[in-house]
Order: sequence, then C-alpha cells, then structure tokens
Amino acid sequence: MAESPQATGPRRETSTSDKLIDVVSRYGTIASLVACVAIFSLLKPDVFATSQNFFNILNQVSILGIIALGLTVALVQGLFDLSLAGMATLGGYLACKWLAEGTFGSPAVAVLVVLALALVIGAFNGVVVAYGGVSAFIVTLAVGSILTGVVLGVSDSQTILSGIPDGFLIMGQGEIGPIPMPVVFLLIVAVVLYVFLEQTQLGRHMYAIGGNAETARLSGIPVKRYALLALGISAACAALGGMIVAANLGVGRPQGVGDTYLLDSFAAAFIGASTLRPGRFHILGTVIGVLLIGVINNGLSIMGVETFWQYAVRGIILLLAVFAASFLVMRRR
Amino acid sequence: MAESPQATGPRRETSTSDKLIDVVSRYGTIASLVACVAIFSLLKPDVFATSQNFFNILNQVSILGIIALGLTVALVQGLFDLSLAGMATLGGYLACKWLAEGTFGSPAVAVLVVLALALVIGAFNGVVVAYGGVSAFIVTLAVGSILTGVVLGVSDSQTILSGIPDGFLIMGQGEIGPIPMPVVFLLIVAVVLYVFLEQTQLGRHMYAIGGNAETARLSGIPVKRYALLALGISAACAALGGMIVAANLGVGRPQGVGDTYLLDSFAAAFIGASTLRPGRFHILGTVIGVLLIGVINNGLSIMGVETFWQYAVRGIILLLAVFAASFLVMRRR
Amino acid sequence: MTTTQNEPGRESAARPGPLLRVREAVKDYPGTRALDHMDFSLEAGEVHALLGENGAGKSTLIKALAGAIALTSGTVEIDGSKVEVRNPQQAQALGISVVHQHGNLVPELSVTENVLMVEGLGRRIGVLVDWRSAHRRTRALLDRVGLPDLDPHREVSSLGAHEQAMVAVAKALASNARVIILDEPTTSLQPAEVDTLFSQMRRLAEEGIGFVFVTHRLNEVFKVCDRITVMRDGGLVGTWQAAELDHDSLVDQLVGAEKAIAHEAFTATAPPREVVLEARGLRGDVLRGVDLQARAGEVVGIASLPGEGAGEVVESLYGMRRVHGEVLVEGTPRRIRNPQQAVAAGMALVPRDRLAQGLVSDLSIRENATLASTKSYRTDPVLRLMRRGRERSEVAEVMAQLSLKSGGLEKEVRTLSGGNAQKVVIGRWLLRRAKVYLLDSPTAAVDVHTKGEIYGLARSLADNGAAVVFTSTELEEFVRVCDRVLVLHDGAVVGELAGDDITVNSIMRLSFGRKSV
Amino acid sequence: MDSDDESSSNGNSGDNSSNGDSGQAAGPVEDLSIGFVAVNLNSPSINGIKDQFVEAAEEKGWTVEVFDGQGDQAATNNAASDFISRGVDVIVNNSSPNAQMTGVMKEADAADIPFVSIYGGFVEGVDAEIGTNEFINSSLMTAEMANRLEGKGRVVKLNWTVLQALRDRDAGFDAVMSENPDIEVVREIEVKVPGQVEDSYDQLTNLLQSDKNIDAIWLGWDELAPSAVRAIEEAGLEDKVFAVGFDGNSFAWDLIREGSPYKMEPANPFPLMGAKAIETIETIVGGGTLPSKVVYMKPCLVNEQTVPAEGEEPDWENCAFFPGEV
Ligand SMILES: Nc1ncnc2c1ncn2[C@@H]1O[C@H](COP(=O)(O)OP(=O)(O)OP(=O)(O)O)[C@@H](O)[C@H]1O
Ligand SMILES: Nc1ncnc2c1ncn2[C@@H]1O[C@H](COP(=O)(O)OP(=O)(O)OP(=O)(O)O)[C@@H](O)[C@H]1O
Ligand SMILES: [Mg+2]
Ligand SMILES: [Mg+2]
Repeated sequence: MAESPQATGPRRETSTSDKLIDVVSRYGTIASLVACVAIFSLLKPDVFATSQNFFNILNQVSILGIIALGLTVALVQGLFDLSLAGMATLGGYLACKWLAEGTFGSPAVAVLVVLALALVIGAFNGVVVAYGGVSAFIVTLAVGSILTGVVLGVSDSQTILSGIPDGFLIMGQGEIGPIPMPVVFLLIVAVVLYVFLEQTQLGRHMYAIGGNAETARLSGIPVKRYALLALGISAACAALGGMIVAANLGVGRPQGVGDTYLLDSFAAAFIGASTLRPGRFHILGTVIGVLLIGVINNGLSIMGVETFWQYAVRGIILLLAVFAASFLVMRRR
Repeated sequence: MAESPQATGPRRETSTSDKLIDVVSRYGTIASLVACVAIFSLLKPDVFATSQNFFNILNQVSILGIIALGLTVALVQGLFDLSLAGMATLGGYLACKWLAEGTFGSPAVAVLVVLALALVIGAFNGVVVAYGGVSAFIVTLAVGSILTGVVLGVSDSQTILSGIPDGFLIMGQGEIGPIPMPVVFLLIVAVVLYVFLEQTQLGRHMYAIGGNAETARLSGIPVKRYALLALGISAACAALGGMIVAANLGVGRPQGVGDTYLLDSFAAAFIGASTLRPGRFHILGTVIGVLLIGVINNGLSIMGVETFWQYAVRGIILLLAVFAASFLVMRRR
Repeated sequence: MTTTQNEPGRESAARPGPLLRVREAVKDYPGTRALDHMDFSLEAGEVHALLGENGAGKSTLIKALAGAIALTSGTVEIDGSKVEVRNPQQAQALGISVVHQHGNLVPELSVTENVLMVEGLGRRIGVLVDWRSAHRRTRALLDRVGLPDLDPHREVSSLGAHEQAMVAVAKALASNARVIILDEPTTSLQPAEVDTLFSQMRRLAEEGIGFVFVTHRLNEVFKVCDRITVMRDGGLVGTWQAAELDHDSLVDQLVGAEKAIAHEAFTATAPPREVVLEARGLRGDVLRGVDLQARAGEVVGIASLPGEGAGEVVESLYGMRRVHGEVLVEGTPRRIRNPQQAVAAGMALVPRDRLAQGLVSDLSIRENATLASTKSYRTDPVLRLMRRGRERSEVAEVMAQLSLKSGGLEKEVRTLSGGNAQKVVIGRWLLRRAKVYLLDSPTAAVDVHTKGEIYGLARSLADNGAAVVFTSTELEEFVRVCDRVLVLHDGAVVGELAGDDITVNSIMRLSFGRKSV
Repeated sequence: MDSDDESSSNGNSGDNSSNGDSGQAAGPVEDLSIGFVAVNLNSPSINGIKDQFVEAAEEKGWTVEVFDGQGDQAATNNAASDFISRGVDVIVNNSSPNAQMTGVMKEADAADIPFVSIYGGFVEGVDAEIGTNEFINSSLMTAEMANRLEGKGRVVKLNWTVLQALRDRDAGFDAVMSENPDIEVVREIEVKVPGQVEDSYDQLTNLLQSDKNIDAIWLGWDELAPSAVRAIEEAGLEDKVFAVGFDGNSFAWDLIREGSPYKMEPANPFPLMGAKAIETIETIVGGGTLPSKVVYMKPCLVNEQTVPAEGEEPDWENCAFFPGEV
C-alpha cells in the first residue's frame, strides 16, 4: 500500500552529466527554497528580507515543523499517521483543561503527562498496526476519529479561555534571547530526531524496517515493536505541536487545531523525501520542506496576494520544487 | 519502495485451520457490516429496517461511493489522489456556474464538459507523476491546492443558488422508479469500473502495474500512460460526485464540498482492501467499505447519538471491522 | 584477450547476418562500467551459453537487449540490419523474449495473467477479456514446461519458487519470439525440472529459435549448449563451440587462469567436536518428527525434494514457522518462536531469497552488514548512539576477508552483483559471531569462483567451532562440502549419509523415498 | 458567519446601547498605516469586511497591509505581532476570536498601538470591538419562530457550539424556549464540521423520515439552509415545516425569496463593519472618546416581505429589525 514514487522508463545517461544531475536532483528543493527567498526579498525587501521576518517565518513554521518531524519518523517505516490532527487538538486542549482546572499545578508536569498520554495512544496505533496487521492508514484514521470525538465530549465543545497559567503560555509566547520559544522547541525536536534517526541503533533499525521489513525481521530485529515506537513518537510530536498552539493562542480549543497542519505536514515530509537523499524520508529533508512551505506562505501573505492566488501559487511552487528534484532522479534510474 | 509483503517468504500448504482463517479474513468486514445492520435493526426496527431507509442509506453514501470508486482505480496502481477534494468542489461549482450563466444551455453538455475537464486535469496529474517522476501524493496535493484556489478565484467565494436548471438538479434529486438518481449513478459507476478493472485488458494491466511496475514495464506494458488513465478516472469520478452534490442540494458551493469526502473515501477504499481479497484494492471491496461507513453514520444518526459519540463510535467500529479482517490474514503470513 | 571466433554450424540459411548481433556495447553506471565494448552474436536454432563471474555484465547485456535499459553506446543488429531497442515493446516487436534474473512475475496476479502478460489475454465481445481461451492457452503452455497439473487460476504468490521459475519460462514461450533469453532460469530448479526445461529448449531450437542461456552451473552448459561465450569485466573473453571446451578449461576462461582453483574438496579434515545444535521431534505442517544434530566442525547437509522438508527444517530452526519440538543450542534448550529469538540463541540465516529476505537494497553495504550486530556498536543501552568509526573498520575487515568487490562500503547494496550481495549477507553473521549457521541455498546465482569461496567459508566456520547446516538445489554441492547429509522424504528423515556415501545418486534415491542406499 | 470562521462575539460586555454612533470624532487623521489580520479570507463575509475596510481606508489615504492566515490562528497571531514590531499605527483583527489574541493585545498595548477588532468578541484589552449581539439577535429570531408556531409545536435545532457566536445564539434559543413550555425541542443536533452541509442534510433526512410531526427547524447559521430546505422538501413537508437561521448570505435570501421553507433570518451588516471600523479608528487615533468600547451594529430582518431583490442588499441603514417594524 505504500506510495511508489519511482516511475519507470527507458534509462539513459552519460557519466559526464551524472554528477550534475545528481547535484541538481539532490539540491532541487533547496534551490527552490533559495529562489523563493530571493524572489520575495526582491519584491518586498523592506519587509521580507529582515531578520525579524526570519524569526517570524521560523515561528510560523515551528508548529508545522514539530508535527511534520514526528510524522517523518513514522514515514521512515512506511506508516501513514492520520491521527496526528486529532492528537494535536487533544494535546493542546487537555493541557489547558488540566491546568485551568488545577488537576496539575505545574505546567511542566501537565506537558509531560500529555506527552506520555500521546505516546501511549501512538503506541496503541502501533499495536493495532503491528500485531493486528491493519494498515496504518486506516488505523490512524479511525483513532483520529475517536480522538476527535473524545475531545469534543470532554470539552462539551467549550473553548477554555481563562485560568491557563503563564508558565504554560510561555511555551508559545516566550522567547529565549531573540528566539521565540516555538522555534526553540522546533530546534530541539529537529536535533533530537535527527540524532535519533541518523545516529542511534533504533534509528538505524527503523530505516532497515522501512527498507525491507522481512530482512530486518530475519536479522533479529523485533520489527513489531518499532511500529509502536514510530507511531508513539509521531503522536507525541503532534501533541507537543498542539500544546504550543494552545500556549501561543492562550486558549484550549476542542476542535480543528490539528487539521490545519495535517496535509501540510505530509507535504513537508514528501518534499523532504525528494531532497538530498531522493526516495528517503529524513529529518533534514523535512526541515527543508517545512521551510519551503513556510516561506511560500509567509511571502505570499506579506505581498498581500489574494487568498485564491495564494492557494494556486502555492500549489504551483510546490509542483515546481518537487518536479525539479524528482525529474532528474528519475531519468538517472 | 512499495514492496508487497506477501510476494515472497515462506509458504505453507493449506490446512483446514488456514481455510477457516481465510474465510474469516475475507468476510470480516462483510460480517461487520451485517452485524451493524442487525444491531441497528434491533435497536430501531421501525426506522432503520425500512425499505425507505434502505434507499436513504444508499442515497447518502452514493456521492462518497462514486468518489471512493474512482479513487480505488488510482489506488490499484498505488497512486494516492489527494486532488479529488478540490476536483469535486470545482466540478460541482463549474457545472452550476456555467448553467446558471447560460454558458451551456443543456445540462448534459455541461456535465460532459466538466467530466472532460476533470479527465484532462487528472491526466495532467498522471503526466507529472509518470514522466516527472514525482510521487502522486505530493503532485495531487499541489494540484488540489491549485484547484481550490481556482474555484475560489472564479467564484469570488460566492455560492450559486439560483438559475440552476431543473434538468441539472434531476441528477441529484430525481428518481428512477423507487431509486434515487444518485444511487443510479453509483450503480452505473460501480458496474462500469468493476467491469473495467476485472474484465478488461486495461484493468488487468493496472493490477499488474500496481503489483510490480517494473515487471509490467519489462513485459511491454506502457506503464506511464496508465498513470494518466488512473488519475484521469479518479478525477472524473470526483467531479461527477461533486456535480451530484451540487444537484442534490441545488447549490454550487465554491469550497469545502470535496473535503468532506476526502478521508472517508480513502477509508472506504482501505476497508475494501481488507475485504474478500486481502491486500488488494478492488471495486466490490470499496462498495462494502462505503456501505459500512454509510450504515454506521445513518444508524448512529437515527439513534440520535450525540455527535461526539458518533465520531468515537464510528472510529471504534471501523477499527473493529478492519481488525477482524486483517488480524487473521496477518497471522497466516 | 584471445578470441576464437567460430563459424556457427547449423541453420546457415540465406540471411545477411546472424539472427542477433551486438557490437561494441558499452553501458556506464555512475562509477561503474558494466559493459565495456562487448560483442556477441546468436544464430537461429542454437542454444548459446553466456557465462561469466558475478558482476561480469551478463544481466546488463540482457537488459539492454530487452529494452529495459539503454546502452551508453554500441549497436544491436537483427538479421544483419541495425535496430533500435529503446524499450521493452520494441524488443518484443523484434521477437526478443526474456526471462530476467529477477522480477518476471507479478505475484498478485494469476498464472494466466502472468503467462499472457506480454501477449495479451485476448478479447471477446469488444473489450472484455476472454478468460476461457486465455486459460486454455495458458494450460497448453504450462503443459510444455512440465506443469500440466498447475491450475492457471492460481495466484502466482501461492506457487513455490521452482513453479514460479517454470511459469516465467512459460511466459517467455508464450510470445512468438525468435530470440529467447534466459537469465539464470535454473537457480531454484530441481534436476528433474532442469531436464524438462532443457528438452523444451532443444525442441524450440530445432524449430529455429535462438536461445541465450545464462547459468553458473557449468554441467548444465555442457548438457544443452551449442556455443559458449564468456564475459569478464563487462567485455568479451571469447566464444567457443561447446565441444571445444571441457569443464576445467571453461573454468580457466571464466575466472582467469591465475584464479582458477582445482577440484578442491571442502570436507572436514578433523573429526567433529561437541554438539552445538540439536533439534528433537520437529513437527509441523510438513515435518513429521525430525531429529537433527550438528557438531562443531561439521557441515551438515539437509536434502529433500521441494516442499518435503529441507527448507522447512531451516525455517523451523530459525523460528520462521511454528513447529512443535525442542531446540537446544550448546546443550541449552532454547525457545525459538521467532527469528529474533533464533538470533539471540546464536543462529544465523543466509536466506534463499537474497533480495526479499537478505538485504535492504536502499541501505549501504555497511548498514546491511551490521544489521544483526548493531548492539555491539552502540555506545550504551540508553542513548544507543552508533560508533560509526568502529563499525566502518570492522565491516571493512570482514569484507576484505570475503574479498567483496564493490565501489565502496557506503555504496547502496542494490548496486552489487548477486555473488557480492551474498557476501554481504554472510558478512553480517560473521560480524555477529553466530554459533549456528543455516545456509539455505547460499550458492544460488553465485559464480563458480565465489561458490568455491563460499564452500571454503562454510568449512572455516565449522572449523572455528560453529555448526553449519547447509541446503542446496545442486546435489553435487552436498558431495563437495558436507560431512553428513540428512535426506528427508515427506517430512521425515529417511536416511543419513556420511563421508564417501554422500553421492548425488544416493541423495536422489533417498529423497524419492527409497530407503535403502 | 461561516462556521469555520473562528469568529465570536461576546454578549457580556454589559453595554450594547451604542448603535452606529461611534462617539466624538476629534478631527481628520491622515497617513495611518494599518496592519489588518484575518484568520481566513475564504469566507465571503470575512472577505467582504476586508474589502469594505480596505476601500474606505484607501479613500482616506491610509495604507493597509492585509494578512490572511488561511485558517491558521497561530500564523495570524504571529503576523499581528510582526505588524506591531514593525510599528504600524493600528492593528485590526478581522473576525478572529479576541480571546485567542490576548498575547497580541499585550504586545500592542506595550507598543502603544490601538487594537481594534471586527467581530472578535469583546475581551479586556481590546480598544474597540465592532460586532453584533448574537444573544439578542437569537432571542428575537427564536421568539419570532415561537410566534409563528403560536406558542405550540415541535422544533429541531441544528448548531455547532464550538464557536462563541453560535454559542450566544444557542443561549438565546434556550432563553426563549424556557419561556415556551408548549414548544417541544425534539432533537438538538450538533452538526459535524467540516462537512456541515452534508451532515445537516443527512441528519435531517434521517430524522424527518422517522418523525414527520415536526413544525420548525432552527439553524445556527444559514449555510445549513439549503440542506435543511432540501431535506424538508424531500420528506414532502414543505407546507408544514419552516426553518429559520442567521447571518445574511445572499443564497439564503434567494431561498427566502423563492418562498421555500426557509422563512427568515437576521442579516448582519457585514459590509458596514469595515467603514464603521474606519470611523472608530479615526476617533481613537484622533484622541477622541468612544461612548463604549463595544460597538454593536444593528442587523436587518430578512423575511418574505423584506428580502432584497436578487443581487441587491438590504437597506442596512434604515431596515427593520423588529418584525413589528415591517
Ligand atoms: N543499477 C546499477 N547501478 C550501478 N551499478 C550497477 C547497476 N546494475 C548493475 N551494476 C553493476 O554492473 C556490473 C554488471 O552487473 P550485472 O548484473 O550485469 O552482472 P551479472 O553478470 O549479471 O552478474 P550475476 O552473475 O551476479 O547476475 C556490476 O558491477 C554491477 O555492480
Ligand atoms: N511467548 C513468549 N514468551 C516470552 N517472550 C516472548 C514470547 N513471544 C514473544 N516474545 C518476545 O516478545 C517480543 C515480541 O515478540 P514478537 O514475536 O511479537 O516479536 P516480533 O516483533 O514479531 O519479532 P520477530 O521479528 O522476531 O518476529 C520479542 O522480543 C520476543 O522475544
Ligand atoms: Mg545477472
Ligand atoms: Mg513475529
């Protein structure tokens, strides 16, 4: 059921242009990112190309980034996680609720409890996928529906507006030096997951499972447990993203928080999979994908482009960016 | 990337327990459907188990069904089509607009023009996927964004309510005998696509490509063209679905029409892929998936279950249904 | 390079040139020249062996002829006139039909759909598939490849490897091809099946079809081939009439005189030591109470007809099948319900299906090699950071020991040729220092030189104290490497052979269920 | 308001007396730069407010920078913060719930930049809020529905109580219903969003199939009107059941004009809100005083008698609101 991006066709190539093709395909999306930055800077130098807007873009993409990075871990193993929308909503809402009602006095404790809960829910997804043998797509879709229902039920559709302590709001509104807190979280998540996937035994095993689960299993890797881990991480990142949204806005919304980020996080991860290491999901790629989406959104908004143009232009830029990367890879195969 | 897990590996002779498992897994989702019908009939015999409600359910699932059946064709080849949301919205809106403004006098012509346009857009998706080597997921996401923007731009966000001729509304509101027109369309689409996928060379080639694109290519099947065909069919079905929605309610809405059906149509197709022929997308399976979703929605609504419970219970039933089917398949592997 | 060009013997019809000719074929991959000015020609009515070591370029040449890849430079001629083979459709139009080394069949589809994939299923009333005639045509073809009882409705994924191989041949026969190219079709076939295939080839050759036949089993070459072409490093070594060469001189040509190895025996020189692996009363879907012992220092062969127990014993020992029975490693009973527990117990599997079960093609050689031993390269059980430096040096050491030929340890495994890929799988278990090696047809698709290396490896593993369990579809291999052979028939051990009693004939007789040797 | 707009208006400001009067102007203000943020300009009503605002501001020679969050509230807040640090003269929030922008308000306050909102719901920290009082609107509309039923009958309510404005309408409904013991609320349906149009159609169809004895349907907002009408007609109840709703989308007026079962709604004067906001900003920046920080605008009652001709708008200045005025 996995998505097979490689197309097939006559292969021709000359060793002379090989290196060039390689470079272009690896750096295609990065080049698109640079091109977007250049164009927006030219068109709106005083607004776009400022250090303030730089942090602003980072701040805007940080929530998408955190969610997309978690999703990347699941996608490395070929697992689509559609529950992350519901998970983000639940995470943000529960943290606000528990803190507003005083269930937990300390924001840190509340955040940790929510993250632990998310890990458990994600691991449940993993159990059904690995031991039940159901495709992750449908499991996470169903669980996402359950989460949506639960948070509506728990909240009675009421947004939590008051009683959220400042210690929690700082997660979304604070700054460390010039760096907004959401960006700090994004950086932490990116570095941790980068090290996790690239430098640890667990990450190595995940790539092996994603590449060929049967080989991994026959090499003695407990393949099934990794589905729990991957979907757990994905869920925890989604919940963290949801909490940062809540802290940023200062309200606990029972609806619609995560949905905003669902498709964009897939888009970012898939853009990432055509960056630097074509065909592989990886953290650096997703970061590039997130930045590309962030720059496009920010640039188009700053230019005051009409909404419908924003949709259309965004689609076109995405298409061009990924096309630039993939077209040449394909020719090389 | 997409390697089918059952392609290789140890194989066993069939024993009696294997046969039983086989039956249970093949008919797991069907059994779940029957169970749902039985339970709802017991709980609300006078309302649920009526012939009127039977057609009512069919009517309610017919649009989802048409879209999901088109998607099934794309999924047979391993192509995710996320543009169908935008495509359905565009299709419904354009037909209404052209008819209300008198661009086309005849509803039939308008419908055919919209279908042709959808085929072209779907084929464009296919071109980028097959010849550009970009993954269908990201191409259709980008194209969906473009379509969303286009319909917003064309409509200036205004809903069309008046001036839509009755000849068009009949598509959604008419009846043939006791059968509502949307159901008639569903039946036609189901039969046509069933015959297409199961009984024609084109359809069998699609399964070959979905099974192993490289083998298909080496066998001389013009693999790339099939991406155009599959995504074209998927887009045309989405547009048809969108037009029937518009005709059913008598409004041409410029946003949100298709999004309602996006995830559900994937859910239906994935449920279908664990029905009768585990691991394969197929028309009959998708029909079962669509009916299961329809019966759950209708039953819960008839029982007056709270909305948040509807989300939750629906998720749980989906999980159980697919679990029933897949668990045993997996054990057998 | 000495090239003996021989004029083709038979079927010298009035044609301007040979049926098929390739001149100056060059194929470059990034960093590799897979074909280097290769010349080859095929006459109508001949069976022409295309031989060479792993990675010599045989499959590359075949893929170019099939239109699966495009040559960097070089020409292809049919009947003396230059043709373009830019895609598989063009190859088919030219009458070239190929059984590729991998991926000939779509496992999800029925036998009929696979066999008729090139030809088309045929239609009735306009667009609908005429299933009845399709199945009939398929049955006729299956008949020809010796599978008269195979139900053409069956899904290919439900067939055994040997049945799949013959279905692939049937698929090649389905088209009205003038050239049929078979890239290692016999790898997973039993001797009797090989004979069926050969008689079909001879029959069709008599009708004027030209065959290109790739194999690493040299005895097959002399059984069926008229001419022999040997490749090395992407280029031509020479072409001979089969009668001009014998086994030894062919080996010289294949591997180069300096590397040639004698008919070395790989059997034990010292008596076996303590029991390392013991299995008692293995019972399952196929097995009916199999006992087995393997001692340090011995290579134990397990032989049977397909589906009659040999493969099942290996899979059961490795936890891939649920069976009843007891397994002891170094005298300790081990519960082995899954491969993970098997690995933990010190077992190693070199699986039969290298691509699907042995390798992660998109990962590097290094990452594949350390897949089973990541634990020994991690810093600690909490952070689990990988020590790449140590990993790299140990992999390099083991791969040097196995004389792996590659473009570097960071290259993806998918770029390796068959034999070299097999060495990566073996290297994985050397790095893990396993105690029990289950070698399931380890020499399938491996060239004659590397085969020798693998036999030697099996021996040195045993000598260093491991128990080695060995299976093969080539019975001569049991004779060359095994100290003891258990022969299974219908899920039970029907005989145990040792020393000089191990002969191809004795194994064959026992496996057909004849008790007495 | 479309349901997916995160709009809300707040009924507890305690002061809803102002009605188009924005206090003492303190002389013309020139050369203002305005940061205008909207959570989602896809919605026609939100977009309409933006258009009117930009038009009126540009007439005055002000510069307006528009940011469209496309549904992402966090991005919208960031854009507002960004405007503040770039030193715009005024921040205008178009239709995001102010309760979700308290962080922005603090920043604006610290930078001494006025924060004006349209349809954001009053919260502490807002310098001016322009909106409508949905509790009052709903009370009136529900009362009118009860009058039509002559105090007796069976009613179904469809709403989505996640949005504050829709909650206010819900409260108005409850308040009036508690006064009408002979009106039975048969079912309160919480609509699924997104997918509200289809869901309301399915849910009503299912309900009317089992229970034909319904007299009226109360809709939280008029996007649901076409599906309600369709469900009523399909059940063959168009002569018995009528529906009421809220907001003022032109397709809803089409339904009213056609004599469909959708009978009436209060239409909010979205097009006037932009201009009203300009007026209010002028007052604030010019140093004038507002009689109240909450500026409630008067809706128009749209029913069979008052519905504007196709393609036209009600006479926002002089229209009737109370049924008695018609
Ligand atoms: N896609 C590829 N990319 C890079 N190198 C490749 C690729 N395919 C093959 N090669 C290289 O080309 C050379 C020839 O490979 P080929 O598969 O033709 O060998 P072969 O003679 O068929 O070997 P075997 O007997 O093992 O099948 C090898 O060095 C191989 O590593
Ligand atoms: N019956 C059992 N008793 C004790 N431990 C068990 C049992 N079955 C499994 N385990 C252990 O539990 C873990 C999970 O088992 P499971 O068979 O599900 O693993 P898996 O992920 O399928 O691994 P593998 O790849 O080996 O199949 C493994 O570490 C295994 O060793
Ligand atoms: Mg080869
Ligand atoms: Mg297991």
